Amino acid sequence: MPESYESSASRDQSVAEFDSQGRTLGHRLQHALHVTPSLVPLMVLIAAVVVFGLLLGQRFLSPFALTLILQQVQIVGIVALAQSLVILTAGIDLSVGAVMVLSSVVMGQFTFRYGLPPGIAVMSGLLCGALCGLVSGVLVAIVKLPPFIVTLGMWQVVLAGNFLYSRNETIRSQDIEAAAPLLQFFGTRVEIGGAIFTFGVLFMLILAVVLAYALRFTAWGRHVYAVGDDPEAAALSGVNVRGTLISVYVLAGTICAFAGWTLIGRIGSVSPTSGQLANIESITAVVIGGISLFGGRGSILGTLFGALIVGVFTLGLRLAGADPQWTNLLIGILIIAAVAVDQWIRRATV
Amino acid sequence: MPESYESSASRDQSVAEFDSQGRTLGHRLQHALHVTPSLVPLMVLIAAVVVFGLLLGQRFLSPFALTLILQQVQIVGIVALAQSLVILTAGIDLSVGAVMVLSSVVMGQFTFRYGLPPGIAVMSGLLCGALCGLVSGVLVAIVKLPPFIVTLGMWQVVLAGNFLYSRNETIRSQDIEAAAPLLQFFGTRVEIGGAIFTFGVLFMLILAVVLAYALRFTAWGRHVYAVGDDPEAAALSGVNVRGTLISVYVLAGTICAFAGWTLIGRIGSVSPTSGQLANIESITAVVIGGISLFGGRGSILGTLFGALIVGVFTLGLRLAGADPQWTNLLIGILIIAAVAVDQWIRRATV
Amino acid sequence: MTDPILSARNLVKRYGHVTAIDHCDFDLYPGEILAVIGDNGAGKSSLIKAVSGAVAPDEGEVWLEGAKVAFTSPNDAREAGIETVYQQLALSPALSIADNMFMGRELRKPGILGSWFRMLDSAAMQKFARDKLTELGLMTIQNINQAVETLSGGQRQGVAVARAAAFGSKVIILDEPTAALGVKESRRVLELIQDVKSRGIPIILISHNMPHVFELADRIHIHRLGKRLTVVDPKDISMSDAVALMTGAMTPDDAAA
Amino acid sequence: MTDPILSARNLVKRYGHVTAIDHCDFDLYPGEILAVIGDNGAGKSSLIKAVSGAVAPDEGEVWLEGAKVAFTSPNDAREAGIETVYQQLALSPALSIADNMFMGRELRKPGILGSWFRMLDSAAMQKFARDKLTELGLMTIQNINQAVETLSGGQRQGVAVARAAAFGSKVIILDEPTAALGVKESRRVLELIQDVKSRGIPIILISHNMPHVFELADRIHIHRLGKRLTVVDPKDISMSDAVALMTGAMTPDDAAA
Amino acid sequence: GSHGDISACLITKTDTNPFFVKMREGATAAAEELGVELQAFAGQFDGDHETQVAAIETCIASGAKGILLTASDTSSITPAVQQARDAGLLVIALDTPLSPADAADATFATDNYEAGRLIGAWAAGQMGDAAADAKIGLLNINQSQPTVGVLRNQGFLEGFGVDLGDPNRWGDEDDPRIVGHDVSDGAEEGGREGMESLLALDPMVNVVYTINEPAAAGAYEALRAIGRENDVLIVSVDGGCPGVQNVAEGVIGATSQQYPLDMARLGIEAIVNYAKDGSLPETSPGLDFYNTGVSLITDSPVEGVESISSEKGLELCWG
Ligand SMILES: Nc1ncnc2c1ncn2[C@@H]1O[C@H](COP(=O)(O)OP(=O)(O)OP(=O)(O)O)[C@@H](O)[C@H]1O
Ligand SMILES: Nc1ncnc2c1ncn2[C@@H]1O[C@H](COP(=O)(O)OP(=O)(O)OP(=O)(O)O)[C@@H](O)[C@H]1O
Ligand SMILES: O[C@@H]1[C@@H](O)[C@H](O)OC[C@H]1O
Ligand SMILES: [Mg+2]
Ligand SMILES: [Mg+2]
Repeated sequence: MPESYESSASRDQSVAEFDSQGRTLGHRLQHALHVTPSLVPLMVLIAAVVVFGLLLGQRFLSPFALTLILQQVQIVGIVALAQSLVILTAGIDLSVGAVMVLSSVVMGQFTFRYGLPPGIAVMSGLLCGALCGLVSGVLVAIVKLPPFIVTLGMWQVVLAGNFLYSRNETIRSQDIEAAAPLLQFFGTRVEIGGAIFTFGVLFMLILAVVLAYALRFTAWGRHVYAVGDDPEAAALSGVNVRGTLISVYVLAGTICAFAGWTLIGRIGSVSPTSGQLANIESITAVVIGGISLFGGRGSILGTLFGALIVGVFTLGLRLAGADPQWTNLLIGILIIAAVAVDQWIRRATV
Repeated sequence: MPESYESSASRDQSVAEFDSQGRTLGHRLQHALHVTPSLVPLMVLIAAVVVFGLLLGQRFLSPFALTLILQQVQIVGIVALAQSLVILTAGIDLSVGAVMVLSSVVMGQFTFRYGLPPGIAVMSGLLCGALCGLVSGVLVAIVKLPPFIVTLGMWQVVLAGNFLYSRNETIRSQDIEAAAPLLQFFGTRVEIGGAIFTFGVLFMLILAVVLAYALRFTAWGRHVYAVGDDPEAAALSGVNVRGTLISVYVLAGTICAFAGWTLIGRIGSVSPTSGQLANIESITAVVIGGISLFGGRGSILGTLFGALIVGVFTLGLRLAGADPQWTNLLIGILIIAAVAVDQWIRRATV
Repeated sequence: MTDPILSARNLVKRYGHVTAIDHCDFDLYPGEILAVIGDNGAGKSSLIKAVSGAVAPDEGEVWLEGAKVAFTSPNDAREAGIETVYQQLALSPALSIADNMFMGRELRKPGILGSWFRMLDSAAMQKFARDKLTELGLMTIQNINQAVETLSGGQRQGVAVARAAAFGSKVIILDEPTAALGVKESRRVLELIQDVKSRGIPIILISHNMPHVFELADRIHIHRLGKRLTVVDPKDISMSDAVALMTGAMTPDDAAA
Repeated sequence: MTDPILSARNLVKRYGHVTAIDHCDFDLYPGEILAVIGDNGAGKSSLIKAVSGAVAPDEGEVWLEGAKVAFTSPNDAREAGIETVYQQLALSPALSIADNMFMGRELRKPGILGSWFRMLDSAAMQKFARDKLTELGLMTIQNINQAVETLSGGQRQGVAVARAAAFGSKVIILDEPTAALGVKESRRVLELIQDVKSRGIPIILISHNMPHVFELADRIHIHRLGKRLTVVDPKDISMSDAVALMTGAMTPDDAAA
Repeated sequence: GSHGDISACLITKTDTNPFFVKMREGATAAAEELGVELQAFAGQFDGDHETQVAAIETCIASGAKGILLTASDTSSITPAVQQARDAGLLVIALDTPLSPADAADATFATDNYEAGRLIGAWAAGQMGDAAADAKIGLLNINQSQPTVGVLRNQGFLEGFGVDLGDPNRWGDEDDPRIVGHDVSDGAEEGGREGMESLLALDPMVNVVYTINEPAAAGAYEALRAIGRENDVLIVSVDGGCPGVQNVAEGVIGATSQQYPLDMARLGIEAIVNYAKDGSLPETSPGLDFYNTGVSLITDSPVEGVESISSEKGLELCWG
């Protein structure tokens, strides 16, 4: 035994531990938030609703106004869910808005230009979204290009494709209503005790829950986190990194296509100029919702809260009579503050 | 000596080497490009000029058309130089366009609203740009927030501030010409052998050379690369990382303010609605120019070529009668192709 | 001698200009501890990556239990019973110990919850993980749902080794499992290796620590410039000569002479 | 005994809940090689980071040559003559060897080129770098303008150690300089350490390799749970006892007894 | 008198275009005078339809009595407008008619086709015989061809005497005098770049139609850069004070003046009347909207085209 001195290391089997310093309230809060990251946006959301409620009273707290926020948030909310998936893998998708619009244009044009049955047209639109996602996914996962660039390029390409293909023509709401009401499916309203929900809003809520489930309780979800956390480690420990990445981009593309379908329901018509702000608004929702841009950390429910926070601020400030530019200014500050809080929570070592 | 066996390791002092495989032409090209990364965009630029020259003949190759490209590119070019600095530190600046416009508005309003001498107003505008940069820099370097978020927030805040402060008022070119021609300084034209240059174009070219010098031949430049490459390593090996980062953001802000001044020279008037696409266009130029979004790699001259490539394509396709959407589509593809080539070059191990 | 359980012939792997594996052969026999030693950059890690599916070799063949295999991912190799602890640990820092142990082979709930809703059986995975860590007497980890990033370097190494020991049914590969470890932590890993061997599972151990290698190995594969230079028996050769061989100060002919 | 050249009293550093340095004392005497040993996570790296300005301690004082110092960055410490090779090397991969050696203390051209245009004197820096590498007999690096990322692990370690040896005028600190190195490469670094010592410069060496520690050290600082447990003379203590002390299997009183 | 409990909304395409800035000022002034509480909304960019839909919903939620709307997407907005009307709000389209126009309760607008026709006819008259081989460049808003843009462009071409092709699209004309169509985003920057492209197509362009005065100012800079600012005729639409000033200084040859302040004031008054007694505003005789009027402003009048001087225009202008 050339290394006999080492054996003395085995004598003591107890686990060495540092003194743990007395925990302050701040520390305990930090810990709670660290463990449940979507708590912060949820708290901000509740606080915002309470403050605007006190400020504006019935005008803001009416079922109509509150469900209005949901309706105004639905498109960005759905797109932001897609964005969250991509960001969880440490990517970013700048093409979400373009994919959404192109998909809605495909649904419209396939119905009206080629006279296909609306069902087929909708399927084609969803397929179109999935295909766009596939292209991005392959470029990211197989060719290994940075997602920022891939989707920057895709954004330009898809948007230009959208304008060229649609010839910039809007399909009028009245025509859709008459010939293909299926396209406006997500605009269908249901009243539940004074509150008005659209199918689009319900879709957003259900989608958020389904994705939260899939991310938390299925192997695929664990793999998404692992890939975002450290792709090389994930690959070596047996995750199919390429497959996971591609599945995420395809799913995100498909969700964007659903957002496109919802968009028709919301604005009535098919308009190729819509959705120009969807990129930035979806990223804003994700960031305010507390998902890390570096991937692998955060909860998709946070995104939903993030989108709602923006919605509450926008409506609340408008009802309070603020200039829209003040809303933008505030949202800008909110973005920075959200991440500053996030960093503070991250610093908790346990 | 408990480790006598180790001494046998010292017997042989020769350097072990693997067989080097015969180098193919592809390998040698890859190596050349690896060593001089701005060669790729330069080659693409020359190829684009040649192709459009053959296609369009005199219409494209005239001194008018060629210098027109420089003039159309100057604003984006200057902003992209600022963007390059930030990206070299592994950051990104989404607020460049907003900072540029706010600075130009400050120059205009300080002259016309408060009646300050134009010189002072210009200084104030430059200071405004530097200050915006300082805020971003401090948030990135000291509070340690991700640059993407900081500048996303700053973008919103600065743009909203711009609209609020300017009250959306445009200051007319003729009024500026009469009362404060200094604001239009960069619009001044010089003829050099048939070709027409503006001071703005010359400024862009000189700035590119000065920055290339500073990055390559001064300690500051080496530190910028080191910080972008690996900030922790840089800090431990004695670089003042915070100072370097802040200096980069302040300098970038100042350059954006210069771009704002140049903007007045170009469009004659001071208009708070300008520059909305400067973000994305500057990032596009940087990426096509071959600077890595991960920081620490690339040459700032590449950015200049990147901006010129976009300019050549835009004017060339326009003259060839293509729908402008085809230009966008092509630029999207170009972005992805540029990075794919970049990755291929990176793979060269020496 | 019996047939090798895992072997490779004529493997080649190039990275750009560098030939990391240069027509290399390799053999592991049932039940043995095979040490692989060599200079930094000799290509040891590349070799085991090629054998375990983490990289695809440019040329050459790999055989497992007499059958030719062509793994295209670490998962293929793991399904065939080869578990590897890579030099850079391959754990996902933000995920829990249990998540990490089952990464890529998660257990699903029985019934339609599992088959239809694809729901993970967290309870079962946590129990298994805790059992394995205890069974291996490895260490007292307080919370199996702790994120790996909150563990010390030694504890992380322990989780990685435990994962390999728990699932490796045919071959376990350890690439410098003690490099960053303290004396005590290293000792634990060495004990674990002997424990695994006593269960009859062959082990490949890459290490720069000659005393450890000579203490544990049944045979030593000396790797140099991307190739297997020779294989020696630690009982027949001195540490000095082994080092001289791997650094090129001596050739196998000298050693044989 | 003379006065310590570098010492610390009552240092404390906390990371969130973890107390990495817990009221720790530390002394380095002129001309000696002081080894610091301890378990993984004992706080050795944190200690030398606090002493070399890489992190600011929460409490406590550091003294250099009898004067109190408060470094706020590694550069401060370097200007005071303390050079450190950190555990995670601190080289910029994309930059050249010469760039890396002079990072943070670049030389400028003489005359207005340097003072006005702040132009670097690349030729002088390259010559100096090459001289230092040669003088230290370290290795045959072919091209001083090669990017560090194209070097092998051992070569990188060499560059980092050479940088420290070249510029460290008062104290040189090495944090596990041989952890990832092969036998040959480790040997070279040990030789270099003795070379530096022979120039009269004191060295702090952190290592898990007991034989190396006992071979080189004049005194051994045993670190445990964030504190200096005791300081021993390698000639008075066995490796086993040193290990027992650092792992807590033995207390300094036992050892003294 | 005060109508303290009446609130109204103004929704414009953007809040950055000077035209809408003035429209908002006019509405604010009228609202203050009549004691109406005004909320102003705007899209983030020209064509931002979704923000306008959200704005209409917000107005309903806030209990407003009426909405003044400058729609970005004139047909898509109609379901949202219907929702507002169903909720009992008066919806008045300002500046831009909805399609169909009767989707709104009323429209107060410039006759944009007429505005275009006036500057076209003026330009042709100004050039005289040279109009037969004019080189025409057209600077529109953007590629999506919103109705205002099409109406003005086609009006201009008709006034100038060019065969229109499909009057609902620009760009399909085959008159050889047309050098090209480009876009300006209705702003200085785009105006300059678009003009430069037109000049690259043919440096001898001598008539330039612009969608609005900021675009005209940008085009002028491009011409000035190559020293041709004095031999090109620029015509435009808007009649904002900076634009009229430009007419006085010869930068723009002629512009069709609109009256956004009137539109806004009339709109607010209509909402007050509606709130008081439910009365709806009338339309101009022979039109399906209330024409707020348009006047051609130029300092070199052309026979057969009615115009007022820039001096007069400055009294009526809105910037
Ligand atoms: N992904 C890669 N890309 C490029 N070169 C690589 C890559 N992986 C390994 N190499 C190169 O291949 C050679 C062999 O590396 P490898 O990691 O297999 O050596 P090793 O024997 O494991 O060394 P060590 O003892 O330092 O771990 C080295 O020159 C290394 O730089
Ligand atoms: N930046 C940091 N953030 C949080 N915790 C840290 C940080 N750096 C060190 N620690 C913690 O402080 C403790 C001491 O770490 P340190 O790196 O000083 O140990 P060490 O003795 O050098 O160990 P090793 O031998 O493994 O290098 C560990 O528990 C470690 O996790
Ligand atoms: O009529 C408006 C026009 O004057 C403005 O300049 O741009 C938008 C138009 O709707
Ligand atoms: Mg290795
Ligand atoms: Mg350490």
